[in-house]
Amino acid sequence: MTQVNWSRLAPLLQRLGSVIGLVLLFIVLSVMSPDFLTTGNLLSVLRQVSINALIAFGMTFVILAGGIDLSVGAILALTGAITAGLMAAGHGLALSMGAGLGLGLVLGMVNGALVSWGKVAPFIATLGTMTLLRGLTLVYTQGTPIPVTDAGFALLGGGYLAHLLPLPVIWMFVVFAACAFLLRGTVFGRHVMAIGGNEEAARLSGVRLAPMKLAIYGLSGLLSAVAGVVLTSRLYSAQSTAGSGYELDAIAAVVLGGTSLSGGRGWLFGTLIGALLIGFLNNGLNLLDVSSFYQQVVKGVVILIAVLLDRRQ
Amino acid sequence: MTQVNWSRLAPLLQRLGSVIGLVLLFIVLSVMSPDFLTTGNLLSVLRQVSINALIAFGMTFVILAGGIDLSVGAILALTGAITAGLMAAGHGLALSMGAGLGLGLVLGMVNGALVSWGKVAPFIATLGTMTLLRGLTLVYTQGTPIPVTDAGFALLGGGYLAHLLPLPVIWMFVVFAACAFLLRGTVFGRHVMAIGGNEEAARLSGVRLAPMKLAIYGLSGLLSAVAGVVLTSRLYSAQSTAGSGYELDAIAAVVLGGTSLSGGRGWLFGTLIGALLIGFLNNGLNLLDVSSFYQQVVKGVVILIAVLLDRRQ
Amino acid sequence: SQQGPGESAPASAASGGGAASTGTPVVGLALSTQNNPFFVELKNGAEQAAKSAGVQLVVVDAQDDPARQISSVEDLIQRRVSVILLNPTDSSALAGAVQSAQRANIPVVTLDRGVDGVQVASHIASDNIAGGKMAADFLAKQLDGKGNVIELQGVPGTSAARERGKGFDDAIAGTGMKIVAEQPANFDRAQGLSVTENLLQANDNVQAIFAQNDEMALGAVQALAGKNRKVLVVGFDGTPDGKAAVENGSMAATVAQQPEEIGKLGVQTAKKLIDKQPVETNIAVPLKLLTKP
Amino acid sequence: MAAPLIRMQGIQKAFGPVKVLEGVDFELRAGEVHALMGENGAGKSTLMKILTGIYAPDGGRIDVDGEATAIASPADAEKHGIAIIHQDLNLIPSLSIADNLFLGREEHRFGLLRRRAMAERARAWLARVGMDRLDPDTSVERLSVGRQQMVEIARALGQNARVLIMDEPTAALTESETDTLFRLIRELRAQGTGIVYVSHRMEEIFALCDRISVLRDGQFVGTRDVPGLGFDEVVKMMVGRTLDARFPARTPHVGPVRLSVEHVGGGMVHDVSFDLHAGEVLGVAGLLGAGRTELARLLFGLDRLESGRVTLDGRPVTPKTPSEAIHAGFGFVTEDRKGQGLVLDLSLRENVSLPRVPARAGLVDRPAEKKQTRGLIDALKIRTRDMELDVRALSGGNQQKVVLAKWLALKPRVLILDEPTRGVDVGGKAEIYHIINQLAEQGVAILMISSELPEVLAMSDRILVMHEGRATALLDARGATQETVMTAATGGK
Ligand SMILES: Nc1ncnc2c1ncn2[C@@H]1O[C@H](COP(=O)(O)OP(=O)(O)OP(=O)(O)O)[C@@H](O)[C@H]1O
Ligand SMILES: Nc1ncnc2c1ncn2[C@@H]1O[C@H](COP(=O)(O)OP(=O)(O)OP(=O)(O)O)[C@@H](O)[C@H]1O
Ligand SMILES: [Mg+2]
Ligand SMILES: [Mg+2]
Repeated sequence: MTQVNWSRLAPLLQRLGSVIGLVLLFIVLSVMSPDFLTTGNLLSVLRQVSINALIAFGMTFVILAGGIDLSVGAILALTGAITAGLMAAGHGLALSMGAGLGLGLVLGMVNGALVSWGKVAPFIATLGTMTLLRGLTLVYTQGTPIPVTDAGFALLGGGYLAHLLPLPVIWMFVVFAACAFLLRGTVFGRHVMAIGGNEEAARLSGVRLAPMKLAIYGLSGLLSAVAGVVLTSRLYSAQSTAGSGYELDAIAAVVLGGTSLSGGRGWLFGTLIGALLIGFLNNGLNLLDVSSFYQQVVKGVVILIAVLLDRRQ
Repeated sequence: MTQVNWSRLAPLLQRLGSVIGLVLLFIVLSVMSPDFLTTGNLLSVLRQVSINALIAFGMTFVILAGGIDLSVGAILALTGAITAGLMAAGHGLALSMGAGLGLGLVLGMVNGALVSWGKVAPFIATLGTMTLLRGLTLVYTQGTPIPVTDAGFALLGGGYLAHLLPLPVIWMFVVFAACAFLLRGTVFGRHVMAIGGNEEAARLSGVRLAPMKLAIYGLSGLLSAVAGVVLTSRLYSAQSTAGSGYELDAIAAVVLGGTSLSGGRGWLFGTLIGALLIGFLNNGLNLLDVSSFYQQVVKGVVILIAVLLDRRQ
Repeated sequence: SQQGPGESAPASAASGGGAASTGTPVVGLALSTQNNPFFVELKNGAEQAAKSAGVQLVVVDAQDDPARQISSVEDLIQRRVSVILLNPTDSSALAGAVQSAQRANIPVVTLDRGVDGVQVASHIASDNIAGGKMAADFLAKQLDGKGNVIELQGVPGTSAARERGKGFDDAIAGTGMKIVAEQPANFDRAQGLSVTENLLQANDNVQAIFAQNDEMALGAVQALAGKNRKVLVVGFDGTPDGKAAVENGSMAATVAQQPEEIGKLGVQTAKKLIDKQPVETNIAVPLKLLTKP
Repeated sequence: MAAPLIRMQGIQKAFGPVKVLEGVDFELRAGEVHALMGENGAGKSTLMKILTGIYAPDGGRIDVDGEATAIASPADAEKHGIAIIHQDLNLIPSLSIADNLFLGREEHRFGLLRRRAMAERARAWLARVGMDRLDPDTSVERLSVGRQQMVEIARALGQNARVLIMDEPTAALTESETDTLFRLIRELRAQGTGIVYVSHRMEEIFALCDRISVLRDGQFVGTRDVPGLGFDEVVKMMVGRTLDARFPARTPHVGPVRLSVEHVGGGMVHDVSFDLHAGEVLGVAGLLGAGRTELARLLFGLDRLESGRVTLDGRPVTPKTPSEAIHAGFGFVTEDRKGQGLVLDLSLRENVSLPRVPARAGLVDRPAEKKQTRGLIDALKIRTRDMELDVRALSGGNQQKVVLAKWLALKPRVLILDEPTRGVDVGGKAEIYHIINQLAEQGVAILMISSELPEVLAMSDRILVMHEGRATALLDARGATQETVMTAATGGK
C-alpha cells in the first residue's frame, strides 16, 4: 500500500491497460478472421455485451464503494420473471415493467440494508440474497419459462433504431452516460469513492453511510432489473435459471476495466471496456472455431494476462 | 474498526454464534424428523460434509490472510481427473495419488504467485485460474467421466473404520486437527493472522509475504486436491464437472463459522461448525422432503439469519 | 410471428447467402452445454458424420445459458455458416435467434429440444416426456404396480428436469406406486450420492429410485453400495457409464437416448439442406430402455 | 577513531519523476543520539526507510561499521542490528500485544511457537517502558493510539539493536511517557547504542540529542553539535530563514457561551462539565488514555452519550451521527489522520471538499470547488504541486493541513481539534497556530486537545485537564504552568 512509486502519469497509463488490451484483441481478431471486422458482427457483439454491461455498470458503483454484489444474476431472473408474469396475467406493459424495475430497486436496497444496518459483509449478504431470490424465482415460475406475448415489449430487446442499431445497445450507452455522469459529476458519486477509499473517514466527514449504501446497492439492483427486462424481451420469455453466473461476468468486466476490488479506485469507462473485452473474446473464439473445450482455457489465460498487464492490488 | 466497545468476553460469545446456530438447527431437525437423530444419519451427514470441510479448512487460511480462493472446485476437478486418469493408464495408486496431490499443491502455489508477485487481487486471480483449470479439465477428460478401477483406492472415500466410521470422516478430523495446530501453534499460523490483520505492518515486521502467500494458497490447493481424491474415490469416477460451486460452499462454511472476510480474525473450529451447519441443513431439507423450489429459499434465509446472528463486518 | 415493425435484417447479415465462399461447406453446431456427457456424445456423433460427409463443423457451447446461446448463434450467422444445428438450452428462448438465422438465409435444424413459435427446417429429437413414461412403465412392470419410489430431480427450472419429471410423474400417478420423495440433485453425481443417502435415512421402505439422468443414478448406486437393500435404480440418457452400470446389474435400467445418432442425423440433414435435397421436418430418434440382458 | 556505526553517502531517491533525496549524507556514531531534522516532506522518513531496507536507494552507498553494505529488506536491516519505530503505527490490530511484540521474530522450536516464554518476555518488555499494567494478551485494537505507540517502542527496544531509529516516537505521547522514553534512550546511549531521533518537538531535540543533521527539500544541509546551538539556528537550517515567532501572539476576543457541556458521561468519560465561548480556545490536557479523545467522540456523535446534556447556542444538541453533528455546527479534526481523517486515494481537492461538496442540486460545481481548494491551499500554505494529487503522496505534515482544511471549508461553529499539530514541522505548526487564532477571531469556539504542553499553554485561553475520564481542573491559561497542569493530570489537586 505505501510503496506507491508511480508518477502522476502512471495511473492514466495503467488505466489505459484495458483499452490497449481491447485494441490488441481487436487487431488480432481482425487479422485472423475475415468475418470479424464487419458492421454486422460488431453490432451483434455490442448487443451481446449490453446485458453484461448494464449489470456491470451497477456493479462498478458497488465495488468502488468497497462492496460486492453476488445477487445481480438472481435479481435479473426474478425481475424478468415478474415482468413477464404480470404481462402474461394481462397487466399492461407499463405496469409490468414498472413493477419489475421497482422490485429490482427494492431488492438492491435490501442488500444495502443488510450491509449497512445488518453489518453483514457484502459478499455473504448478497450470497444469501442470491440463494433466496433464485429460490423465489423458481417458486414464482414453478420452474417453467414464462413466454412473452406483447410485441411492443419484445422490441425493447429485439428492436432496432434506424433499422441498424440494436436497441439494447442504445440502452447500454444511455445508461453508461448517465452512470458516468453520476459517478464523476455528482455529490453521490464523490461519496461513493470516499466510502470505498476510507469508510471511517467518509463517515467522520458527515457522509451518511446507511442511505448511501441503500442507494448504491439499490442502483445495482435497478440496473440488474433493467438487464432482466431487456433479456426477457430479447429471449421472448423469462427463464427461471436466467442470469446464472452473470455476477462473475460483471465482476470480471469491472476488474478487467481497471477498477480496484478493494474500492475507492476505478472508472466506469473501464467497465465498458472490460465488458467489450469479454464480449469480443467470446465472439472471436466462436468465429475462429476454437474447440469449446479450449475456449475456457483461452478465457482463463486472457483474464490472467489482462490483469497482470494492469497489475495492481 | 475503531469503535470497539465490547468487553473482552464479547468476541468469544460472538464466536459461539455459529455453535448456537448449529445446536438450534439440530434441535429443530430432531423434533421435525424422527429419522434425523440416528447414528446412521449423523455419520452419513458427517461423510457428506467431509469434502466441503476439507476444502473449507484450506479456505480458512486464505481468508484469514485477507485473500479468497475461487479456484478450489476447479482444482478438485482437475486433480481428481488426473488421479483417476493416471490409475486408468495403469500407473500405481501411490504414484497417481501423489501426482494428484502434488498438482493441487503446485496449482495453489500458482495462485499464490499471481497474488504475491503478480500483485493481482485474489478474487480475480483465482477467478482466472478457475476458468483456466475448468477448461484444462474438460480438455483432459474430453468431457466424459473417468471410471476408477482400483478397489484399494475406492476404500479411501468409501471405506469404514471398525465397520462404522466412514474413512472420509477420519480424514476430515485428522486434517482439522493438523490445521488447527498449524494455525494456533506455529509461526506460520501467526504470520497468516498477521498478514490478514495488516499486511503492510506484517511486511515491515519482517514477515516475508511472497513465500507466505505461496504456502497459504498452496495449502488451499493441496486440501482441494485431497478433497478431489476422496471424492473421486467415493464416486468411483472422476467427473469433469465435479466441484462446481464448491468455492461458494466453502466460503459460506468459513464465514458462517465466524471468520471475517476481511481477514485477520477467525478460527478453524468455526469453519468445521459452518460446514456442519450447511451439511445438516441439506440433510434436513431432504429428510423433510422440502420441495426443490423452496429449498433454495430456505437456504438463503438460513444463511442470512446465521450471519445476522453473528453480525460483524 | 413476434417481429415488431422496426425489426428487419441487420445490414450485413442479409449478405450471408447460405454457402461459404470456398471449398468445404461449414455447418454450425450450437450446443446447450458440454458439462454433461450426453451432449458431448451428441457432439462426437456430429463430428464423425461431418468427417464422412465432408463438411466442416463449427461447435459453439452456451454453458446452459440461453442468452449466451443467442450470442453464439449470432456469431455463427456472422461466420456465414451454411446450416445451423441448434441444440437449444431451452425451448422457449431461442425463437429470436432462429429467426435471425433464417433472415440471413441460414436454415436451422433443432436437435434434442425444439424451439417454440418458429418453423425450422427439421427437428431431430427423442421425446423426454415419453422417456419419463418409459421409466415409470418399466418400474410398474417390475414391481407389479406397487411400491415406493424416490425421484432425483435435475437442476430445477431446466427443460430436461421438467419434461422427464412430468412424463414420469404422470405415468406413476396411473399406477399403485407412490413417489415418497422428490428431491433435486442437480444432474450431479456427487449430489445424487448425498441426496440419496439422506433420503434413504428417511425412507426405509423404498423399492425404486428414478433419477432424471444417469449421473445422479450412478450417485444413487454408490449410496446403495454396501446397504443390504434391493432397490431398483433407473437412470436416463444411456451414457457409457450408465450402460456399463446396467450391464453389471447395479442399475436396473436406463432410458437410453442415442445422442450420437442425433448428432449424426443432424449433420446428414444439414448436408441434404446444403445439397438442396428435401428433408423430413420431424425426425424421431427412438429412445431405448436398456435393461440387463 | 573507530568507524561510525552507519555512514550513508550521496543517497538518491526518486518516486517517479519526483526527486525526494538528492545526495544526502548521514553519519551515526555508537553512543550518540543523533537528531534528524527537516520540514515536512524533507525526506527524513524516506532516508530512514532506505536505511532499514524498505526502499531501495537509486544511488549512493551505505557503510555499516565501515564496510559497504546492501540492505535489501527489513530482515537484512535486523541482521545488521538496525531497528526502527516507524512514523505511522505498524501494529496488527487484531493480534494481541504479545503477538505484536514478537511479530517476525517469534520464539519457536522447529516452527512451533513457545508461547509461555514469549508471554514472560512480553511482560518484561512492557514493564521496561512503564506499561506494566497492560496485559500482553489484550488485542492491540483496544488500546489508545498512545498506548499502541508505547507497544511499538517496547517492540523496538526488545530487538536489542545497535542502531535504533525513532521516527517521531513521541508524536502520540504525553509528558510522562515521553519522560520514560527519554530515560530509556539515555540508558541505551550509555550502553553504546546509536540512536537516530526524528521529531518536530524542538524542546526534545535540545534536551536529548548530541548532534543534529538537517535535510531541506531532499538536500543535505549539514550536521552540527547540539551543545551551543540555538533554536533559531536550527530553524534557519531547516527552513532557510528565521521564524518570526513559535507561537503567534494572541488577542482573545471571548464572546458569549457557545457550547455548554453539563455532566456529560459515556464510555470511560464521567461527569464532565465546561462552557466554551465563541472566540475562545479551550485547551484539553491529560495523560495517555485520560479520555480526551473519548470526550470529543461523545460530542461529535460517534459514541453514545449516556448522561448529561450539551447545548449549542442555547439549543440542546445530541447528535447521534457525525452528519448530525456537522449539521449542528461541529467540526472534528481526529487524531488518527490516516485511519479517520483522509481518503488517501482521493485527491487533495476531493478530500478538502468531502464534508460539503460545492454543488447545485446534487451536481458538483467544479469551478467553485477548485476555487475553494485553491484558497485553502494558499491560506494553510499546503505544499503541493497540484490539488489533483492523491493525498497519499503528501508528507505527513501537509496531510495534517489537508485535514484541517476540510473543516475550514465548512465554517463550523465549534471546532474540535484532537492533536492538531501531530507530526507537523515548526513552520507548519506556526501556520496552524496562526489559523487557529484567525478562526477564534472569527468567533469559532475551539476545543483543542493536545499532548504538547507548551502548545496548550501558549495557545489556549483556558485549560481543561482530564484524568481517568473526569475533569480535574479548569485553569486559566495565563496563570497555568507545566507543573500545575501536570499535577491535575496525574489526579493530584
Ligand atoms: N511512496 C511514495 N510515493 C511518492 N512520493 C512519496 C512517497 N513517500 C514519500 N513521498 C514523498 O517524498 C517526500 C518526502 O517524504 P518523507 O515522508 O520522507 O518526509 P518526512 O521528512 O518524513 O516528512 P514528515 O516530517 O512530514 O514526516 C514527500 O514529498 C512525499 O510526498
Ligand atoms: N486500562 C485500560 N486498558 C485498556 N484500554 C484503556 C485503558 N484505559 C483507557 N483505555 C483506552 O484508552 C482510550 C481512552 O483514551 P482516549 O484515547 O480517549 O484518551 P486520550 O487522552 O485522548 O489519549 P490519547 O493521547 O492516547 O489519544 C479508550 O479507547 C480506552 O479503550
Ligand atoms: Mg516522516
Ligand atoms: Mg487522544
